[in-house]
Amino acid sequence: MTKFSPGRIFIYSILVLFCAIYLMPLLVMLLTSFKSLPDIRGGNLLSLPEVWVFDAWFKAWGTACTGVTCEGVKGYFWNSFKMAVPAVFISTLIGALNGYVIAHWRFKGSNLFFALMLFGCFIPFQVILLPMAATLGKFGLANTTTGLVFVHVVYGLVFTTLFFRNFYVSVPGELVKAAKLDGAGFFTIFFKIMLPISKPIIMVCIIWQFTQIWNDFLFGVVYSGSDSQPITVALNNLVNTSTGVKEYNVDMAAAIIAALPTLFVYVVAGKYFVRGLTAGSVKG
Amino acid sequence: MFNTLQKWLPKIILSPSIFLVTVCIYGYVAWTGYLSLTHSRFLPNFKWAGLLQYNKLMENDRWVTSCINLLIFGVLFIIISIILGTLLAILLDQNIRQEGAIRTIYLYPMALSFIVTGTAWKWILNPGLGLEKMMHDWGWTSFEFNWLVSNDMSVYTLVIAAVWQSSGFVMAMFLAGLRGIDSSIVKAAQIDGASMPTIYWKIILPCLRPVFFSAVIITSHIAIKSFDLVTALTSGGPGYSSDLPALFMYTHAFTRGQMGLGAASAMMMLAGVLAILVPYLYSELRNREQ
Amino acid sequence: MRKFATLASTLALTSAINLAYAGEVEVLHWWTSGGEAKSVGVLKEMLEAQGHSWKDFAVAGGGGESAMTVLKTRAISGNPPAAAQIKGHDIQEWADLGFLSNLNDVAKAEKWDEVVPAVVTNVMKFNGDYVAVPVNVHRVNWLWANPAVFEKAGAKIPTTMDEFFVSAEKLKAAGIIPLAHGGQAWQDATVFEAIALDILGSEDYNKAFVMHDDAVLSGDKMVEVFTVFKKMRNYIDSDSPGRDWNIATSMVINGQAGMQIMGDWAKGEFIAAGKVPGKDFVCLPAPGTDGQFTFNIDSFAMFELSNADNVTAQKSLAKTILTPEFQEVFNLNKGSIPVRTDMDMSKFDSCALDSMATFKASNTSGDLVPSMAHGLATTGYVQGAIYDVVTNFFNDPDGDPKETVTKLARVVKAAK
Amino acid sequence: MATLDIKQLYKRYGKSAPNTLEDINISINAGEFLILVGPSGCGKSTLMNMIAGLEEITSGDICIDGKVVNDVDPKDRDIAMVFQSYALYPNMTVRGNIEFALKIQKMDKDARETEITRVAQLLQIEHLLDRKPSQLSGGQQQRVSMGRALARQPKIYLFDEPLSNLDAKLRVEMRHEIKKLHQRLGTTIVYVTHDQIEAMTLADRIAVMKDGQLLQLGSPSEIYNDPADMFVAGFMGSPAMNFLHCSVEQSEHGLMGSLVCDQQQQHQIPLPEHLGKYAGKSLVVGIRPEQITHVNPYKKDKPLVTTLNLKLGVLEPTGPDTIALVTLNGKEISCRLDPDKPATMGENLNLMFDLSSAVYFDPNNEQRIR
Repeated sequence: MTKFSPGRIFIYSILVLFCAIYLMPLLVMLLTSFKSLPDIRGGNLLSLPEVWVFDAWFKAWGTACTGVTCEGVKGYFWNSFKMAVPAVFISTLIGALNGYVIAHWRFKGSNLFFALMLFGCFIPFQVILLPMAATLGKFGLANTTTGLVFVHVVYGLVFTTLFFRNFYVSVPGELVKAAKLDGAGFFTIFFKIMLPISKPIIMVCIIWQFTQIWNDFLFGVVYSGSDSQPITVALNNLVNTSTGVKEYNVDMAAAIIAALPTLFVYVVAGKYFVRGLTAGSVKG
Repeated sequence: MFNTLQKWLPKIILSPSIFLVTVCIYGYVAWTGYLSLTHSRFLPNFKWAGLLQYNKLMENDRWVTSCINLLIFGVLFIIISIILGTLLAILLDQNIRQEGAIRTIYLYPMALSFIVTGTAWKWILNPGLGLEKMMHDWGWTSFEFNWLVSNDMSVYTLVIAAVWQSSGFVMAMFLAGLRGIDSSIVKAAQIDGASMPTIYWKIILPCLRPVFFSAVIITSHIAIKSFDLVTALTSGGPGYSSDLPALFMYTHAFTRGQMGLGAASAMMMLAGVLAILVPYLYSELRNREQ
Repeated sequence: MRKFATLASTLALTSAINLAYAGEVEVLHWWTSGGEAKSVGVLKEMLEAQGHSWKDFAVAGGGGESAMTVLKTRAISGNPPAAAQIKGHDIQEWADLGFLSNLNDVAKAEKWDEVVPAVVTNVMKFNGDYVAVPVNVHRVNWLWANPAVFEKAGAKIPTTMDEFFVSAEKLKAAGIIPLAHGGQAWQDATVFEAIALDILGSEDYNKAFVMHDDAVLSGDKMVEVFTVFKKMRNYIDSDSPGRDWNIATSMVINGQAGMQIMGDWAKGEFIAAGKVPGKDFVCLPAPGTDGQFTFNIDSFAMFELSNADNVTAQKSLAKTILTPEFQEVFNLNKGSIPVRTDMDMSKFDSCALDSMATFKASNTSGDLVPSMAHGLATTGYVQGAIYDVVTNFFNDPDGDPKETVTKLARVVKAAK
Repeated sequence: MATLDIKQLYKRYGKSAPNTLEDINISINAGEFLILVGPSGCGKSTLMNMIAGLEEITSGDICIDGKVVNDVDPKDRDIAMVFQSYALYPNMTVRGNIEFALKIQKMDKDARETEITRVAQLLQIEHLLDRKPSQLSGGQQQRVSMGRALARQPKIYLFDEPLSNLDAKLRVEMRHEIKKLHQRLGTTIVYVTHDQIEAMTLADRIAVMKDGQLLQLGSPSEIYNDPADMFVAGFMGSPAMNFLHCSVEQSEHGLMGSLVCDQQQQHQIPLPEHLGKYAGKSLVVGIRPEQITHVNPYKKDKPLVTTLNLKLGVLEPTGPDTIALVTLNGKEISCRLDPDKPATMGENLNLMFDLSSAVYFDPNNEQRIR
C-alpha cells in the first residue's frame, strides 16, 4: 500500500474536488426533488430540505400532466425501452458486421466507404429531419416505433461501425486466415470467433448507443407517434410549463427518473467502458 | 456457386449500410444543398434562387455572431476538455483507491442529456438563484458570477456546461490510452533519470497522440452539433449573444419559415467542418503512416 | 369538472347520430400543463362524449417551436394530425400549400360568420374558405401590477409612459424591481410592441408591422420607440435573461417586483396563486394604450384527411371548439376572452370583461391591431427578423436607437 | 499426401503495379518437405497465401494432385496452415481450437474425441486441453497450433515461419519435433522461414526467392555448395560466404587473382584454368569461411590451395570453431579457425585458402561462372 505523502494528499484532494464539481448538478436535482415548493423558494440550491418529502417522485411517476393525460412519465418510460432496446441491438449488430468486413474482408472501395461514413458523424441532425420524414412517409413508417428505431439505427450505425472497425483492426488477420483454412465461412468466423472476443467493444457500443438513443429528444419528438413518445418528450412537456405554477420538485424528480436507466448503465458497466476503450476503439 | 457467394458476401453485408449512408447522409445533404439554392420558405419548394440565400446569410448579423460563438465555444471546449481529461486521467492513473467510483463520477454526466440537466444548470449559473446566491448566503457577498445573463460572457457558460458533460469521457479515453502504454518505456525513462512530470510530458503524452486525435474528433463533433445545450441553457440569449449555428439553422428552417436560409446555413456548417477537419484528418493519418 | 361531464353527455345525446361514424382525431398542441392542459382535457371529454376518440400529441416548449417542427415533419411524411394548434400567418402558409381542409359546411351550420367578428374570421380563412377554428382571443397589451407594492413605495400605478417612468423610479428607490421581465426574444418583443403601439399609434403600428412601410419603420417615431424601450431596460433586474414569463409573473405576485407587461394569460398565474383581481393585483392597459387592443388568437387548423370517419370526428371537433360551453370553460381557465361576441360573460372576472369591452369597441375604432410578437401581424420570417433586431438591441448596452432603426428597416425588407 | 504444382504463377496488386510474384514454377512431390527462403518482402508469404487460397492468383496455375485449384475455396483445398503468430482462437480452449475444423467438417463427436486424443498424445499437450490460449506459454501455443493443423489430416501442410517467435532452445527442440513428425507422417509440407539453419536441416528441397522471383530450387547441399548466383550463395550459410573481388591475370604459375590486404600488400590467389577467358578482367571469388583455415599440412600441396599471411581482426569463439575476421580488399572476410590452435587479435597468421571448392561469379550480372 502506498504511503500518504504530501504529494498523494494533493492528488487525492484534487480528485475529490473535481468529484464535488461533477456531482453538483445531480445533487441540486436530488435535493430539489425532495423539497416542498415553499422550501425551494426559500432555501438555496444546496441547502438540505427542511422536511424530506417524496410526493414529487410519486407525482412525477404516476400523476403529473404531460398533455391531456395526467399519468406521469411511467408510460413513456416503457415507450423509451421499446424504442431503445431494439435500436441498440440492431445498430450494434450491423456495426459489428460492418466493422468486421471493413477490417478483415477489405475490398476495393471499402476504405473509401469508411471515410465517407466518418464524415457522417459530423452532420447536424436538423439537416436530415425533413428528407427523413419524407422517406419514412413513403415506406409507411411515419410516426411509428419501427420508424423511430430505423432512424436511430441509421445514424447510430456510423458510430458503431467506427468502434468495431477500430477494434477489429487490432485483431490479427491470421486469425481469420486460420479459420478460413479450417473451413469456416464468413458468418462462422464472425459468430464463432470474432463476436466472442468482442465483448469489451460490444459493451462500449451498447453504453454509447443506449445513452444516445435514450437521451435523444429531436428524433423522438418528430418521428414518434402519439402513443409511442419517448420519455424525453414527456419530460420536455412536463418541464416546459406554459401556464400555472412550475413544480420544480416534480420536474427534478421526473428528470432523475428519465435519467435512471442511463445512469444505471454507466454505474454498472462503466468499468467495461474504460476497458473497452483500452481494447482498441480509441486507436483511431 | 457457393464459392462466389462467399466472395460476394462481404459486399452484400456492407451494401445496406452503404446504401443507407449514401441516401440518408449524402443524399439528404445533397437535398439540403439543393434547397439552399431555392426560394424555400415555409416548406421546401424548388424555385431556383441561385446564391441568394448565401448572400442573405452573409449579411445576417446573427449568423456572423453564431459563427464567432462557435469558434470561441469550440476552441475553448475542445482545449479545456482535453486538458482537464488528460489531467484527471493522469491523476487517476496513480494507483488511486476507489478509482472505480471516482471514474464513474467523472463519467456520469455523459449519461445525462441536457433535457434532463438543463434546468439544474440554469439554476446553478443564474446569479439570483444559483452559485452567486449560495455564496452570498454563505457570507461571501462580493462573489460575482453573472455570466449567464451577460451579453459578453454567456457563451462561456456554454463552455462550462459542455466541459462538465464531456470531459469525463475524454478522461476515460486518456485513461484507456495510459493503460495501454508499455510500462517498460516508463521504466527506461526512470533509469535515464527523468522526473515523473518530464516522463509524462516528453514520453507518455507523445505516445498518446492517437488518443488526442480521437478526442479532438469526438469533442469537435459534439461542439458542432451542440444544440440541446444552447436551448436548455440560454436559448441563444441574452439577445442572440450565445447563438450557435446549429440553433440558428433550426430556428430559421423550422420556426421562422426560412428553410432556404436554414439550408444555406447548414451547408456552410458542413463546409466549415470539411475545411477544418479534412486537412487535420489528412495530416494526422499521413503522420501515422510514416 | 363534473358539471362538464354531464354537459358533455347531453351533447352526446344531441349528436348521437354521429356515434355510428365514430372516428379518431389526433390533435397536436403545446398546451401541456396546468390550466391549459385541463382545458384541453375538457375538449377531449366533450369529443369523446360524442363517440370519437382523441389521440393526444402534445409537444411543449418555446411557444410551440418544437410543435411546429413536428408538424412540418409530419406533413412532409404524409401523416399530418387531424388538428394542430397553428395561429396567425402560419394558417395562410399551410393553406397555401394545400394541407388544410375546408370547414365551410361546419361554419355555415354553426353560423360562425354571425357570432365571430370579421377580424378573427379573416385570420381563419384562406381565399374566403374556413380552414381553422379560433379558440380564444388574448389581449397582449396588458400591464399587471401589485397594488400593495405600489402603496408601499408610495407610487401610482401608471397609465401613461411618463407615469410609468416616474413610478418605476419610486419603486426602484424602495428596493423593488419595477418591471418583472423574462429576457426571452418573444417577451422582449411583447414589451416592445406595447411601447410601439403607444408611441406610433394604431395606424402607424399597422403600417410598420403589417404593411412593413419603410418610412414608418425607419422614421423618427420608431427611434423614439427604441429609446423608450432602452430606458425601460434600467427598471429590469439584471438576472432577467432566459427567465420564463411565469417566473416573472410570480415575482409580481410575491411582491418582489411591481409590474409586468404581458398578455392576459398572466392572469392564470395570479388566479392559480389564489389572488383576486382588483384587490391583490390589478390589470390595466399597457401604458398609453388605453382603448387599443393588441390581439393574439389561438386556433386549431384542420388538416386534410383521407379516412371518412376521421373527417367526421374532425368536423365534430371544429364544431365543439366554438360551442359557447367550451368557449366558456376554456377561456375561464386560460385568462383570455371567447371569440364569440354573443356569449354570456357573467362568470368572467373584471379583467376579462374589460378586455371584451375594449375588443368590441376597438373593432370599430380601428384600434384593434394584430400582435407582431405573437405572429398575428406578419409572417414568421419577418417576425423572426424583427425579433433579432429587438432582442439584440435590448440586451446590448451600447445599442444605438438610430442605427437600430436603420437595421430594422433593412432586415424587414430582406426578409419580406 | 499429395503433389503440389505451381506453374507460371504471377501475382500483381493493381494493374500498373510491379509483379509481386513473377513466373514461379515449383513442383513438389508427394511427401516432400519444401522450404521457401528469402529476405522479407521477397514474396514467400504471398506465395504461401496463394497456395492456401487466401489470395487471388493473377495468372498461372496451382495444382494439387494434378487438379487446378485456382478457384477452389481455401477450405476445400484440404490444406492446413501453421502461422507465425499461431493465430489460436482466443475465445476457445485448446480442445475447442483443435476441434473447430472437425466440427465444421461435421465429424461426429466420438471421431472428434479420438482425433483430439491422438493429436494431443502426439504433441504431448493432453494436460493443456482445457486451457485457453492466453494461459499457455509460447512453446505450448506453438504445439497447439500444430495440433490444430494435424487434427485435420490434410493433404498439404503449410508452415509460415512457425518457430520465429520462440526462444533459441525451444526453436531447436521444435525443429526436431517437426522433422520427426514429417518422417513419421510423410506428408507434403511447404515451410517458409528466414532461418537458414531451419532450411538446411529440415528441407528436402529449398526454394530461394528474391524480389518475387525464384532464384534457385534444389536440395540443401545443392543450394549450399552449388549456388546459382551471388544472392543465393550469400544468403545461405552462417557466417555468410566471402566474396573476393579480384582482377585476373595470366602469370607463369597459371591463372592468378590479385588481392590487397589492409597493409596494402598485394596477394595472389590461384584460380582454375577454365576461367582463362576472364584474364585481364575481374571476377568475384566466393569462398566459404570453412575454406579459410589454419595451415593444414595435409592439404598444402594440392592444386588451388594457397597460404596468405594476414593480420587477424576480431575473434569470435563459438565453441566448435573460432571465427576470425581479416581485411582483404577493404572488406572483412571471415575465416573458420580451429579453436585449439593459438590465435590472438592483431597477430599476423598464415591462413590457408582452399579454392578447390570455391565458386566464381561474374561481377556484372552476379551470375555463377561455370
